[in-house]
Amino acid sequence: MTQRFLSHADLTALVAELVAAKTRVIAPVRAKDDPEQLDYSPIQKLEEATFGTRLPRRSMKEFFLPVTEVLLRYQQTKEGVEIKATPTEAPPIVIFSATPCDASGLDVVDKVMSWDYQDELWFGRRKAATVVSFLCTAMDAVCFCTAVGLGPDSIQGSDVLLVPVEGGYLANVITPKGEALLKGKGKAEVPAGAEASAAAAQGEARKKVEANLPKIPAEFASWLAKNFDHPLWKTISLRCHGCGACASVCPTCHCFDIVDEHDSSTEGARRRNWDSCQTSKFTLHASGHNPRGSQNERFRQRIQHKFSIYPTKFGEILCTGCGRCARTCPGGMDLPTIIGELMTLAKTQPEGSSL
Amino acid sequence: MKELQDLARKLLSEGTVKVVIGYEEGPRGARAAFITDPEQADPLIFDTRCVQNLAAYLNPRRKQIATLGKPAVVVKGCDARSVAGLIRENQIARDSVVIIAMQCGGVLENPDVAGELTSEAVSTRCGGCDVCEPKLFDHYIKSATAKTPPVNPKRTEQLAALAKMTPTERWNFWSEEFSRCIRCHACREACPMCFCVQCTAEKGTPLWIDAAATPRANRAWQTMRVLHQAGRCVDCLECERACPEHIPLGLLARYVADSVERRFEYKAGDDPSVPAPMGIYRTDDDEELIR
Amino acid sequence: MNIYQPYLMSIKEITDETVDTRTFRLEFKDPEVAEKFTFNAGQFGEYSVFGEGESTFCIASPSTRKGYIECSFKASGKVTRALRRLSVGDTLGFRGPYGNNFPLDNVMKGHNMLFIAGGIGLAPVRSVIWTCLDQRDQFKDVTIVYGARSVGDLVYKRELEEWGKRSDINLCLSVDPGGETPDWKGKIARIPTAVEESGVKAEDTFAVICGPPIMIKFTLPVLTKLGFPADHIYTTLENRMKCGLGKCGRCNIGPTYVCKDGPVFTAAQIRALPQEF
Amino acid sequence: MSDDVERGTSTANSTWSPKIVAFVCNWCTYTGADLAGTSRLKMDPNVRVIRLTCSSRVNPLFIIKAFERGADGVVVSGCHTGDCHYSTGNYYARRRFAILHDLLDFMGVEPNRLTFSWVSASEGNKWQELVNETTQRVKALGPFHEFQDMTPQGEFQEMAQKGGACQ
Repeated sequence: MTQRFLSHADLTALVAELVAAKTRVIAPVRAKDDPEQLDYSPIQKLEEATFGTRLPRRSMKEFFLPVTEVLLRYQQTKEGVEIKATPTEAPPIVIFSATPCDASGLDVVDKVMSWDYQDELWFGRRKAATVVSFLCTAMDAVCFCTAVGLGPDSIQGSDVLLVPVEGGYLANVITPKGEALLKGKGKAEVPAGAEASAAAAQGEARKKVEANLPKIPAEFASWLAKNFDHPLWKTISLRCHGCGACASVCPTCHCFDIVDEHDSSTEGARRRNWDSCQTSKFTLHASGHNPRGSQNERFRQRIQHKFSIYPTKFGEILCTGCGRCARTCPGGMDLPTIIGELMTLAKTQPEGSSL
Repeated sequence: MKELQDLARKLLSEGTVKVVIGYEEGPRGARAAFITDPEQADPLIFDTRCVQNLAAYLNPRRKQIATLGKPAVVVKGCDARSVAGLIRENQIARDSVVIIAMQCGGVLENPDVAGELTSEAVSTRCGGCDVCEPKLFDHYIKSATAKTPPVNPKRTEQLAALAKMTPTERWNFWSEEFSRCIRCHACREACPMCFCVQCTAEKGTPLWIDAAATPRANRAWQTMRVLHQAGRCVDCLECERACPEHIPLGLLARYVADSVERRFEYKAGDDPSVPAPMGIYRTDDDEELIR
Repeated sequence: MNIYQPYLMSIKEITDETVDTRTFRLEFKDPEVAEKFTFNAGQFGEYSVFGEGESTFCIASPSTRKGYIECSFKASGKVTRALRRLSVGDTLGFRGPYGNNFPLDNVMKGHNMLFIAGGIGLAPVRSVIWTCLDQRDQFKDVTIVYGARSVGDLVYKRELEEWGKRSDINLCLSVDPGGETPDWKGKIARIPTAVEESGVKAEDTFAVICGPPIMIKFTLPVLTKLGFPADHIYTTLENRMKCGLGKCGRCNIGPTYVCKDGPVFTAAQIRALPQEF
Repeated sequence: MSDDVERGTSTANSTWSPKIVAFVCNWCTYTGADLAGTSRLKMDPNVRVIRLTCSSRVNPLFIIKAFERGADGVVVSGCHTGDCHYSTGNYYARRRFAILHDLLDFMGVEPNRLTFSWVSASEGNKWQELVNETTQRVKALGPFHEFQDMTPQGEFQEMAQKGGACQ
């Protein structure tokens, strides 16, 4: 990992250069319907972007796993059916990630998308994208990235991490893609004291988040698996609507549905759409049987998949602690509080429930 | 809120109800509470942050709550109308729920930010409220401080602005709003009156509304959802509050409710015995539209 | 390569097994794929009718026979009803083969085999039976216990007769009480009883069982009583699947992704799973 | 809101002619339309008739799907109130049409694109009038491209040219 110094002007010039080269540049932009909120949107100039105030409403995953995406188009002809699959090459794109927790979501989901079968639609876009993250200064009481082993300065999933210092940014260049992006930009030697002030800013940001939730112990995953039938699951999600809004704003929720639709009587498309295990139809069998018939089982699946199944299978917690699910939940389900309660319960009942 | 807590303790210890669905202090503002043990009735609160329409938990699709047994539900006057709606459409029996209605002086638009009920902070649904003193209840808890809530003009202004637009401008306004819709159906899941077991939007044969979040499907979805709320929506704005994309669904709901009130002199009210307007007719309904 | 792109296949032959169950014999439109395509008994695929969607069921033909695959389905959902409307020569899509398979070659070879199936559950077992019969000398005794609710519900009737005539197979056919027809010569009993009365020995025998969950629930105790160890009983799990590749997060039971870690499991593995299926 | 603002931008060029879908009730309007046909009344050929059991069988989703699939105008017609074969079907339909009209208008659908009428079995000429008058009105409004732009046309060919198939 090498370091460079980028002044604000260097960054503005970089964006201008990228836009001139027809590379799409995405950054957090104030939303038209509510200027308080931010959305990841294309920008032409750096000034249109806003950094460091808060997290955008939706995570960056939609640039890699779109809300809806055509997998193939079909056309019925006299001889039979012709299909055209969606190409997996993607145009180059540079994404300014508001915080490391968004960028690290990509790296977490990479694990399942490369499990034996390479999801080339996902990886086509990942290869074409360069992710530039900023040190997070927008944490609030709901953030818990340090609890899942990340942090306001974590580099997972980012190609460059910019830490604000006096007069500009200390750019930590992490991957070859980051190097290619910043080649010849700003200055290679870092001004005196910049590193120290960066480290101080990182430490201070980390301390603020650590207060929200202690680090999740490694054995939490196996405790959850052992307590699959614990009575707590019957009462933990009574106020949950089962609406799935949490899964839609989550940087690591990657479940999808594959559905065909018609554009005319002979033509149509097979689409991949966002889906969520919180919806009642997610596991409904054609026979009418539903292994997860009520919201208790569905919310248990959300916790088990994120904090037990995914860590067991892929070695990563399927959560970056960004807190969006808690902020957006209309029913007041607060994931950090719930995980906190479960962790204390795990301490008091290490052996799990005697049902 | 001592009176509410005492009532909850009494109802639970007598065994009249098995669970009291009320509000409690959550990590961020008020949230729903499910009290089953008389000793734990203390967390029950009621203040201007108690925005959520708890009647949504009486929706028969919520199996995990139905298993708890007979509920008592804490409602404001407007929420009580959702309970009346569920009773009116035979989803719950009147005697299967104990209604604890609170006198209400208006609630906040954004419950996460506690504060004084100014005309900017008050919820748009409280303007012109006629049920500060609820009409449908088994127990009524007065409040010394409740007075008629100020009017938040935001929605009336938006409706007026839309009325002045040409059809194409309105089309573009809604296309822009629906472009953010991701079809998570949170608006449906949060609504007390959306109790269909198999929603048309999830029917595959025939595929009326595509499952994808395309402009065509989003528009068909919202059109159908709002039409199905004609004469049933009590304007509690849970759909707008649940939407992770902050789409102003309340405008659609309010416009249709006004249209139903104007054409059929009906407002989704507190009396479950008054039938819903779209399920009845009058031979002298106006025929202004019919050529 | 876009892993969600199916192969195009055309329907060569349609056989009606029962009133609502049909078997397709499919051949790849692209000869190159027909040449390269291989699979193992027990694997499944995603069969798609373009414009309707995809549906998950097993490959019912034996893996020893090349150039075609067969599948059997009951018209119950949107896609299966659309499949029902197709006729010979029509085109449909197939993605696969997915999932693991019955360990015929490495574990079961050289042992006795007991095949138990109920109703359309015979489809996945049939693939294993024929693969086993195509190399019959590699296996000792072969017992097949197959039953259905009524005579009309028995599938692959031609093959049942063929198996019945063979001396190296012990075939026990049965229908549930009340499902028999006047000229029915087979047994009249539910599968658990039929298995008990078939006189099969547990010693040095592997069991393959597929059918409705209720049948499996009552047959497993019978097998245990007969002395079958839990890791000698194999079954396939039917769960809702969509991608078949372990990505869409739909088919997991606890940490096990049925489409990747299954669908073939031993009874021991199933007992270790959280009871959420 | 529902004052019919005449749209200035009428693209009534000569070649384009509107596609109109008519949902008609089987007992009265369909028979009335049949009467107009057998009486050789001159009508524009733009209206495609879909016969349903009653005007109250018209689900708003039928109308939306018609617009999505390329209709520039939709007519819904049934028996006059009081004549309904099912006695009350058109009373319910009347209420439903009123709310549907208001909502579609609020969501930006030009009110003139949606026409409701009662045509009895004996009113062949009223059906003729309805067809011709609706065709002219929709022709004045021009193609309903808002809905049609939402459905990709010829996307399959476009993917073919771009070498979409990547084996």
